[in-house]
Amino acid sequence: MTDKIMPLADAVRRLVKDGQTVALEGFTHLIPTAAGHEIIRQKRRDLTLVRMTPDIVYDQMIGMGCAKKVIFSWGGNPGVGSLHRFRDAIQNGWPNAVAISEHSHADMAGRYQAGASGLPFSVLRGYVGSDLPKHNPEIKTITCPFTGEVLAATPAINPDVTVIHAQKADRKGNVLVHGIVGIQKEAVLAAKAAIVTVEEIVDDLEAPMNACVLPHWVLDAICEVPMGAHPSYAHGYYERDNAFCKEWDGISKERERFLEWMKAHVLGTPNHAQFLAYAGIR
Amino acid sequence: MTDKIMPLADAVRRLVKDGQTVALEGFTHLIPTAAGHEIIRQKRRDLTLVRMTPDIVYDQMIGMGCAKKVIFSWGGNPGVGSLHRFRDAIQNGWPNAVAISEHSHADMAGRYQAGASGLPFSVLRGYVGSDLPKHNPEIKTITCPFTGEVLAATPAINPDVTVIHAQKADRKGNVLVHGIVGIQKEAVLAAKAAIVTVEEIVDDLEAPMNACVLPHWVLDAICEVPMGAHPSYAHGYYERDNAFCKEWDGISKERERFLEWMKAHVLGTPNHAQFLAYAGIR
Amino acid sequence: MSHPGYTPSEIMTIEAARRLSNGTVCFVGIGLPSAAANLARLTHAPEVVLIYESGTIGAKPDVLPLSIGDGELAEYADTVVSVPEIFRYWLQGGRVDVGFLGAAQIDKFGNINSTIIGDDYAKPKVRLPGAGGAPEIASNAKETWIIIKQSPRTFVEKLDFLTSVGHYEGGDSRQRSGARGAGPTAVITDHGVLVPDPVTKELVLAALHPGVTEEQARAMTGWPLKVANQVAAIAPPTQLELVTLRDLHVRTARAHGTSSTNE
Amino acid sequence: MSHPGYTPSEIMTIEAARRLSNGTVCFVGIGLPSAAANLARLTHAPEVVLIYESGTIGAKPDVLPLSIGDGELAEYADTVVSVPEIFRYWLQGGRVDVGFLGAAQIDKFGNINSTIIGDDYAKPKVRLPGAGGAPEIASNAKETWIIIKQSPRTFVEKLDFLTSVGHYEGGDSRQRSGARGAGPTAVITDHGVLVPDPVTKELVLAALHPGVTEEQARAMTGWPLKVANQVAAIAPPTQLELVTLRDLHVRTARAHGTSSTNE
Repeated sequence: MTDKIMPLADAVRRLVKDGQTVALEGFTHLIPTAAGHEIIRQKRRDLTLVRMTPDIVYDQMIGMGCAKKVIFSWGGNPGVGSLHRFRDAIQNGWPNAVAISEHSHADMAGRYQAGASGLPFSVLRGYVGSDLPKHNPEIKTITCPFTGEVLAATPAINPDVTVIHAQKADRKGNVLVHGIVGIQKEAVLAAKAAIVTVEEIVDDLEAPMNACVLPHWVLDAICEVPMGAHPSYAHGYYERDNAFCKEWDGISKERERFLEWMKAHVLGTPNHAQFLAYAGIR
Repeated sequence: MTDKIMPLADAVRRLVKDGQTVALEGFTHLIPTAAGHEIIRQKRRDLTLVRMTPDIVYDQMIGMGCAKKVIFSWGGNPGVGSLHRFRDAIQNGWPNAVAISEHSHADMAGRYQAGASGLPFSVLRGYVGSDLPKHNPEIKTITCPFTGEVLAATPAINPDVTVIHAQKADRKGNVLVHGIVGIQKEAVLAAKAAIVTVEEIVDDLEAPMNACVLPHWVLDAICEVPMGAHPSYAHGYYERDNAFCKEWDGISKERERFLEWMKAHVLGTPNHAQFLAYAGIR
Repeated sequence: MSHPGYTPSEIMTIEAARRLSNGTVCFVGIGLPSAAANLARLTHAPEVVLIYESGTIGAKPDVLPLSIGDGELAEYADTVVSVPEIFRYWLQGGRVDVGFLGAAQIDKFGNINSTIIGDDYAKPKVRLPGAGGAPEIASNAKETWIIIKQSPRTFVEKLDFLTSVGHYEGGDSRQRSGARGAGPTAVITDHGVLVPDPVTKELVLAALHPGVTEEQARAMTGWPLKVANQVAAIAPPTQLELVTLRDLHVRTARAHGTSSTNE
Repeated sequence: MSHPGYTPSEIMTIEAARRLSNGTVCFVGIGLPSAAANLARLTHAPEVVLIYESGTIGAKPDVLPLSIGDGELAEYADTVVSVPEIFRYWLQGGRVDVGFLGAAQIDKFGNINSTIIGDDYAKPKVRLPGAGGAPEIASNAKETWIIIKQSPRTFVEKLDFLTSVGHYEGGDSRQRSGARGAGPTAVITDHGVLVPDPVTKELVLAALHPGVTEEQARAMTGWPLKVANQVAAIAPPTQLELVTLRDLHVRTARAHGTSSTNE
């Protein structure tokens, strides 16, 4: 068994530092919630948080003061509404001012791809007519040397640490991501260090030949965290907890109730198993 | 059953025209040999043939006078040696002069990606110090608008027709490519029209969720051609015919023997099944 | 409005669904676009190809997804690809016939805002979720449809923020801007359907839902609304349409444990 | 050369294999690099990660592949990705420790030619297969090794064509050119091993196979070959190395129906 397999708390302690650029990725599916909670428990500060779709876990991290900047393309609680803590940080600077760098999905995906590809920038057909480039100096243009067409160009993303959640790892630390694979492979390969939480560690991945497999040697920590994506889901393991996502709207609306909930549920529990037990989840 | 499922001869007749840019792709695995033979039978001329790894089937097409230009990154008979007909065309203009546009693998792969992505050009870290750009006006440079780094840029490839071979299609025409998937998805999605030959047509693809599947609506013709990749192989169906690949070296060395062989085996047979029977293959 | 046995939301979803023809490749936004696209699939267009930006191609959900990445979408898809692939090869690659969007605000040229409400980007009155994939859907699909309820707050003279391009400043300005595709060819609302004037590209009221008047539509539009010479009358929902849509919502509610409409 | 119970090809393959340490990520060319890399895997480096440009990552072939895309490579790989992915994310992305190449010609700075023989690109004396993935392997791997038999025709003063960059024009010219990685750190031949001078980057004879002399190596080099102050003596093959390599070739020949060496 590889020594890269370790408890999540150890992985966060070793790899996630104040002031870093950190991406927790997962496109609705396989969101690394447990890892986000652990970053909150360990009180990381001044993080530049990258994520295509900031949702509940980023709402929690922002509300608990981990973030100084958020780089994103869509921020909301899918199927429910706004992220109150994210909004409160942007609109009112609570608990601290949070800068934003706002992009579109295709752009963010391309920026991770550029990062994974060792390229300094990404090219896309996008932002035509849009006001976004006016407010984001990271969106520039580039001219095709063959056709003269002017396209959008944005810088590669290379997080200090990427964190993802996946279905399983084998004992060497190879990881299988299955179903809606999102941007996870690119986010991991773009990063300087990578943490993967998994539902389980197995003897044999039983991965189809062309499946999305991340070999152990591109990862720095693999942590077994059952239900680590809750309230998101893990295809083949458990469903999305829609009731909790709706409930979050109420919990997060007011600062005080939010803080109380986070103190009791996240700061008050030593790890994800205890969090799940305390919250009465499964 | 979709009317896109048709005999290979019909597909070539309808979709492949003199003077077009045609890519037959397959990275050692799943080379669409039967389709190349059919193009030879139908005496297409002045084709610009694109392929990362021109090998036996392009040697045959070039030797039979189908090509006016070849765009490629590695031309040889893998594990055996040179392509005699390709060399004879380049060095001696037999049976006709053939122009070449020579690239590297990463560049060709990127050019297909750009084509599939609706972008006019591809960017890569490559060709540093190499003489290739001196002889290929399609290799230019581009400067990163963020870092100032100078990188290579090459134009997208968008073939008029791409032809690939795959393991199976369902009755709607959806295709599964399995194993070494090469550049096939990109070559198909970059093309204006696509022909796929398959080992068999089945009721259910039984494709894993994240497998390489090409939906019927990006394809124009699906043709059932068992052993259509011979002497290449189809993972799960048959092995590479290494003996034939070696034999080809002798057959192709001299113009006369080559022509005799092609006349008897390809022009003299009406289709791939008859070719296989005549050649005594399986 | 009168109460003819169906809601404005239902007729707008149904009218949108009717426009989606069998075999069309549709890049589907979550919410109303997804409801309409699946209604089409379950009625007259069984072979419509639904693509969600989570990478699900040929999705055939039995219940409506709450999020763009529900497992339901992957389970019955023809294939599931990565997020960069869906945007690069499938959308930007020009494979999408119809990009089907919602919005928070729309202007008379079909440009949309899903970023902020208020006139200061740094200090918005309301921070909306943001662009998502809308800018690239709007500028790369062969055409786009927008489904949005009409009100003076949503149909505005000037957007607080232009997130995704429609016909831009009208005329041929979209084409000149470098956007591809025809842009918005239909805006389906709870009042009727607006289509762009062929020359000026300004949205014109072209059809009304049963029982809705031009005056009602005008009152719900934040600019002087142009009306076509002939305003078509949209047919009321058929029994099949209504039953199929309601069944879909009931199944969805049962599966998600939420209320049975998408409002 | 004497005949010490093994061939020059065998000792060069074995010496190359020895240099590959366990856990190294090696982007492997077909032929001698592949033989050496698999020998390492079957002896002292069971966890070496072999990547072939056909997209096979962590390949563990039981017999040597004849082509870069043999099914054998896919069958036992950790994962099989597309060709664009292998070049973009894995090679250009900086994930490769050692790029292991063959060549038709090499110059004293470790630049290599695999394109043409002759001085006219348009009318070459011999048309070679071409670049393949070598230019990007040479300029993106953390370091490169080149395995090539020495002769005045292969070790040339001036390449007929520079396909893939080594130390370019020597000194810090590689670095200035924009290539990444350290470039060629070892050239393994049938005579011994050459390594670049730390400053000038010119290849220097650093080690000799048993029974091979400096003079023999010089005679097989098309430029005035520099020799290290201390030329190391390469150990003869161990029984394990030789048996493992020969078994591999025998298995390969049986599987492919070809002769039992890779010459």
